[in-house]
Amino acid sequence: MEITLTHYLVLSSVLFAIGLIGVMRRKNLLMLFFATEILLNATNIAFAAISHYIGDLSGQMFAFFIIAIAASEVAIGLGLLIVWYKRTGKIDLDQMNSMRG
Amino acid sequence: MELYLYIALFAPLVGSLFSALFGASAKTSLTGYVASGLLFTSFISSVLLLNYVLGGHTVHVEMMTWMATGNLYIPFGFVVDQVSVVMMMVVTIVSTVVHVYSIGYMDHDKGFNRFFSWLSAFVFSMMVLVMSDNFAGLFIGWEGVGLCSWGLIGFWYHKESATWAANEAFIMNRIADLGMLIGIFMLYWNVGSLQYDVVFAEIGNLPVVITTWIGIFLFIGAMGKSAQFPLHTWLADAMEGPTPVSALIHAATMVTAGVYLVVRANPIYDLIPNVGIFIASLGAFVALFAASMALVNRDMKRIIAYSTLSQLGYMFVAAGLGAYWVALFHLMAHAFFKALLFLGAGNVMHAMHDELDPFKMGGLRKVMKGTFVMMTLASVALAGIYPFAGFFSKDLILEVGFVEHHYVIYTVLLLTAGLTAFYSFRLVALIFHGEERYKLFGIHPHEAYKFMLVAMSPLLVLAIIAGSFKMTYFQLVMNLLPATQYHVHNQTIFWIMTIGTQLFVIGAILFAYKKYSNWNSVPDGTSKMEKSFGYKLLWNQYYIPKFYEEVFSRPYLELSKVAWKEIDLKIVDATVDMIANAIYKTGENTRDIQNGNLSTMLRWMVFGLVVLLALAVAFTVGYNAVGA
Amino acid sequence: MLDHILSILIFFPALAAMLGFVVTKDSMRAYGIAVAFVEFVLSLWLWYAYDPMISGMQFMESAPLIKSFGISYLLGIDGISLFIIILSTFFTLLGIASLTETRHVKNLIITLLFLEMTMVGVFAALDAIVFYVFWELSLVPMLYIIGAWGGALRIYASVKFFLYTFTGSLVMLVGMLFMAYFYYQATGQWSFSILEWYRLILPENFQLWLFAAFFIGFAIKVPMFPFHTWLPYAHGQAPTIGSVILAAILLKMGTYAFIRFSLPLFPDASVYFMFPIAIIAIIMIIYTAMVAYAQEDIKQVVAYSSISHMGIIILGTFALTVEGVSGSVFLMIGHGVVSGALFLLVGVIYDRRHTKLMSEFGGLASVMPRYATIFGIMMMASVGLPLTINFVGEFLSLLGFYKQSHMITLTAGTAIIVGAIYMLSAYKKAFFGPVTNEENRNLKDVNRTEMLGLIPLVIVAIWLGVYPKPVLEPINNSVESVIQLMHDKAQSQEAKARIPNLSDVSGMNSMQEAH
Amino acid sequence: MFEAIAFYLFAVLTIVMFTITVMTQQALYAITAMAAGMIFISAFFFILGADFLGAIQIIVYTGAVMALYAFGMMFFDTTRNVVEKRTNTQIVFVLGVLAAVMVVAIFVAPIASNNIEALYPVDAAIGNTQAIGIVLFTKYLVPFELAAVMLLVAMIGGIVLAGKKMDKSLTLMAEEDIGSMDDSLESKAGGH
Repeated sequence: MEITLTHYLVLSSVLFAIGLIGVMRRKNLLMLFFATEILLNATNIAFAAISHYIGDLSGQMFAFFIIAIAASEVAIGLGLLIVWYKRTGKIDLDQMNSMRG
Repeated sequence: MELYLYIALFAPLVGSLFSALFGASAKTSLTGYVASGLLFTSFISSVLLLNYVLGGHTVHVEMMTWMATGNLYIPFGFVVDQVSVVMMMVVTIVSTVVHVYSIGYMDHDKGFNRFFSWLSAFVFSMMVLVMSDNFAGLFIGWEGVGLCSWGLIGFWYHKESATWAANEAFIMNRIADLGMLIGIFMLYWNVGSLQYDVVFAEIGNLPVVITTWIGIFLFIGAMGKSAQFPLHTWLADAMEGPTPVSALIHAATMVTAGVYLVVRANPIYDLIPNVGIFIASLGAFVALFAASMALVNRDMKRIIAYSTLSQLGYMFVAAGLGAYWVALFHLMAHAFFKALLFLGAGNVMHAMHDELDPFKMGGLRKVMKGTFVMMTLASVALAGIYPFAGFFSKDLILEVGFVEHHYVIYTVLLLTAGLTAFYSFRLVALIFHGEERYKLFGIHPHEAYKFMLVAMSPLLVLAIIAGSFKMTYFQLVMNLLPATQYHVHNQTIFWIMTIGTQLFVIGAILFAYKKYSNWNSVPDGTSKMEKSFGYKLLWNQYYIPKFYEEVFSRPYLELSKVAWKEIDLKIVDATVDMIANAIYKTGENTRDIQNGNLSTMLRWMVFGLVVLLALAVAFTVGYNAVGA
Repeated sequence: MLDHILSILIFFPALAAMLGFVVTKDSMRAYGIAVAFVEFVLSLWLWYAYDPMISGMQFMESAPLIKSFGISYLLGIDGISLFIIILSTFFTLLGIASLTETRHVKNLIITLLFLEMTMVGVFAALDAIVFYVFWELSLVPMLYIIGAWGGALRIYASVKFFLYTFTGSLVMLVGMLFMAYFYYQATGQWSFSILEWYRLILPENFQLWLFAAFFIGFAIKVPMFPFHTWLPYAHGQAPTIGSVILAAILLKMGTYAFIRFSLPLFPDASVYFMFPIAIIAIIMIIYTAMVAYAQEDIKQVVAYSSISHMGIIILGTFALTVEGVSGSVFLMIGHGVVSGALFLLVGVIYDRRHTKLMSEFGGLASVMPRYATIFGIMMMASVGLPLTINFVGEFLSLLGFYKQSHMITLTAGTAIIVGAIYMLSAYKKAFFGPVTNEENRNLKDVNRTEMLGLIPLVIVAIWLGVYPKPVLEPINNSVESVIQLMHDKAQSQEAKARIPNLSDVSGMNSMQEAH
Repeated sequence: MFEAIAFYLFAVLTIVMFTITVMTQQALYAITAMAAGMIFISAFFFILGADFLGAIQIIVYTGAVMALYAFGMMFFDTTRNVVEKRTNTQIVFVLGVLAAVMVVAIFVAPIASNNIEALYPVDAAIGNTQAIGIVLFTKYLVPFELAAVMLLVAMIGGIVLAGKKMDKSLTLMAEEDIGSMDDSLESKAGGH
């Protein structure tokens, strides 16, 4: 049987769901970053798949830029995380409520 | 002549305001004299007006406009014509006597000045009621009289029962006044004005159903003021007030205002005979009803009050059957001897240190000679024995009943005449004859002041000779009221009837004398008679006051408490607060969206995302469906 | 001077209030009385210069505010608004003169003067937006008076009062904007002046909606039955002076606005809603009278009694006959005088005993005879005894409504009975009977300042009861022009029949029952 | 035929790996599972013919990002298993699935109605990398430069934030301390 675009889309949505679950479940900030990575990759797959099936390179270009963004995001994210760790000694999500409403 | 009209009208008001100035301060007998003097001047001017009116002309004056909006024009207008001059005479004579009497009666009372201001104010509102030339002016007097009776019944305001009785009287009168008000509204919207002359000219060409309704509503007003059947309980309780008040208000003037209204509005009632029949039958019923209650009562003033109620019934019978001049004549005669009876009772009450139960007195004729003579003659007049006034006015009503072929009413009235004779002489016998039972209670009575007896003497004279005025009175009133002569045609029946009633009444008197003149024991509710159902029924006034209490006043109070506690606080107020709280609560719950907890915020974010996506999908699908 | 008298009447107290901040604390009372007195004299001069024969607006003033939307500073008075203005200046003078409040008297007087400005402003404004501005402004000083000088629950009471009336007036504002928009659609140019709105004939269903919008705003202010729950709290917690002004003047804004806005602008809707509103009025009359009967606190009795009287006023207004409407306007003034006096009287006993529970009093008549007589006179006036001011109003209102329907007038007529019941029982509990409570034994009778406040009111209550002509005539002329305007504007047949046509005076004897 | 097998194999593997990263209590398991997951995603790219993309994925993602994370993990004491307060997990699942379904529905819709035409047609003739090169440096030149700048900024930010003074955080110290810190630096010659 032939792999159609919907297979890829279903796959990417499943991965997206897993990433989302991860984001929402995690209290530890680092684990949360992992989950965001998963989210980004899920979209990448979808982009790549669509660009492949409709024969248009812009999909892949987009994926490139996403990877670039992801990389820089991780760099900054971890840096902030370290600063936060220095201050509080813990990286648990619930401590971060100084911006309370 | 206008000057005398204004003097007659405003003299009592001046007297009232003068004594009101001293209202708070201690007793100054000056107020008594000034008030009585002014009343006397009002009486003199009424006499002058009387012979002016006897000369065949009337006085009609319009002082100033009262209310004038749209097509409504109500002036302060006063008219002195035949009917009102008779009423003025009655009012001024009785009130002058009562004023002079109460100088003596109230001399130990702290509120002496206040009493006179209320009493004169009462006479003023009665004069306004009687002399006004339109229904609105009548209504002013109507309510003014109600106010003064409230003030006077509740005069000794430290007594709980007095204030309760005052409020009951005022509220019950108010219920009747509502009926009258509606009657006045109907009159205005159908006739366009409230002036007597315009109304009585115009009333003819109104549809009968409207005239009937007007007649009924006006009669409801009369019923309340003259304490007819459903609204009669306040009269008995009104005896809480000082005795001169009962004499003036609850014997001679206020209670007769209802009769005056029916007599004054005779053109209306002529057009609606069936309402007349209803009034007559109600009057007959009340006559019998009140007389029965008086038989067993053990309070001197209440017995006299019931006898007034019964005589009012007589008057309404006459008025109902169209014999307006007979009703007015009985009103006049009755006012004299009933006021005399009350004042006599006042003397006895004073002598007995405010003791009211006749069974606790006895043998007072030796000590209170004057009062004994007066009360006996007044009772004789009340019973309607030949030479006295009662015979000419009361028996005339019996004749009217007979001539108009209302034999049921005639027999009822005849029976009531007997009962009246019985209970009035039961009272006289118990108080003045028999064994001095008051000695058991260590009371040593003394006769009233000399000038009080002198003050009462004019009433005594009038009670005796009032009958003789009948012819001159008839000529006077003939040109205003329908002057139908009531004569039983064949002489034999006439003589049988009159002699029969006389014998019946005398028999009742002798029976009462025999039964009560040598009474020696003070019944304490143990005797067989007092346990009988009939006695208990009459004693509790047919359980009507209790019925009113249970059916009207207590449920009204409970309903008001429910209205306040439940409806106002719990329902109406709660809904308002509930709306406010609802807004407050939503604010409260949504507050934790910003509570800084990142994971909840993430969840809300994803929730928002999902909702938006759902909307996007829904619209696109919807859009396509619509588009397709 | 004369053609700007209304602006002077409005802004003089406000400026004086501003100046008041400078005045020292102890001479503030004299300053307040002087300002209020000058204001009262000005309003009397206004009455003197007013020509009762003309039924239209007098002393008109106009100055464009926002020209593009036709909002202009338009003032003018006629018979209906003249006497309520005089009443408000009269009561501010009386209020300040007989002020027994001791806490922050300076701020209180300034707030009162500011309140006076808003009151006079509401009744003199003829431009919808100016009217709305003063309508809202009058809430602010009242909020302070109740909130600052009030009793225990004052914050709750003042906030409830403010928010409740405020939401109502917002709905009213929406109504006004719509009305202006319809005017724009009809005539092509914007205008908020009520007089121009009078000439606009709206289709029936628009009228219904706009009437409903205005109705909610006014009903809360009156207060009508379902919206009345703020009044007992406001009166319960307000200081004496606050209750007096609230009862005497502020409640009249609602009913005045009915006559100024709802009736002439939407005649068909008024006829359409006449019976439902009459039913509400009856509920107001009888239900609040019963609630008043069940009260223990004398001030609540008077508060609920004023709702009951407002019921009669509403009934008179929606009688849509000249007698009815002029009766209701007269009753507004009557009720203002009587309920103002009653609240002053309650204040007198509150200053002595610091409690308002009737169970605490008893036998006051023997202890304070003068107080008892004045209270008695005012009670009788409140019950509507003839020759007092309330009777004229109640008589005419009920008479007016009788033409529309017999049954409703009969049930509404029970007002005089239930009114007598709760008033007399309150009077009996407080004044009659032996002196039970020891503290009542040596209470001082009414002193000079309190007398200063009460005697003028007693005189007015009896004078206007005996000779109401000087007040009733101007009211009558203005009301006739309003009713005539309504008759001409009415489109539906039923409205034509209900609203009497005054032009054919001959129509008197053809006045068969319309109903 | 092979393509299908490959697809399903890798799909299952990626899903398992990523569920482990999300569900595990152990940080180490999480990071290793994720690295493996990244590799399998690059496999997809190769299946789809985006070879250059696959390569980039391996180098950048699995290489750099994972390295950074590893480095970060060393820093935080993640040896203990991460105990987390579980709160109403089922909401999380429901929301996740719902979001996924929505996203898919959005993606599928345009393609199902196939009204999208290719902007830059990919013809098999030129190699994937070459084609990407052409497109990257013609149409997407500006975004390319921007991405470069961004990466530079990210790098500098990372350095500043996680600078040498691990114990002293630059952002917290007042201005003058920072000044004095430099001379103390020379004195102590080498923090830790």
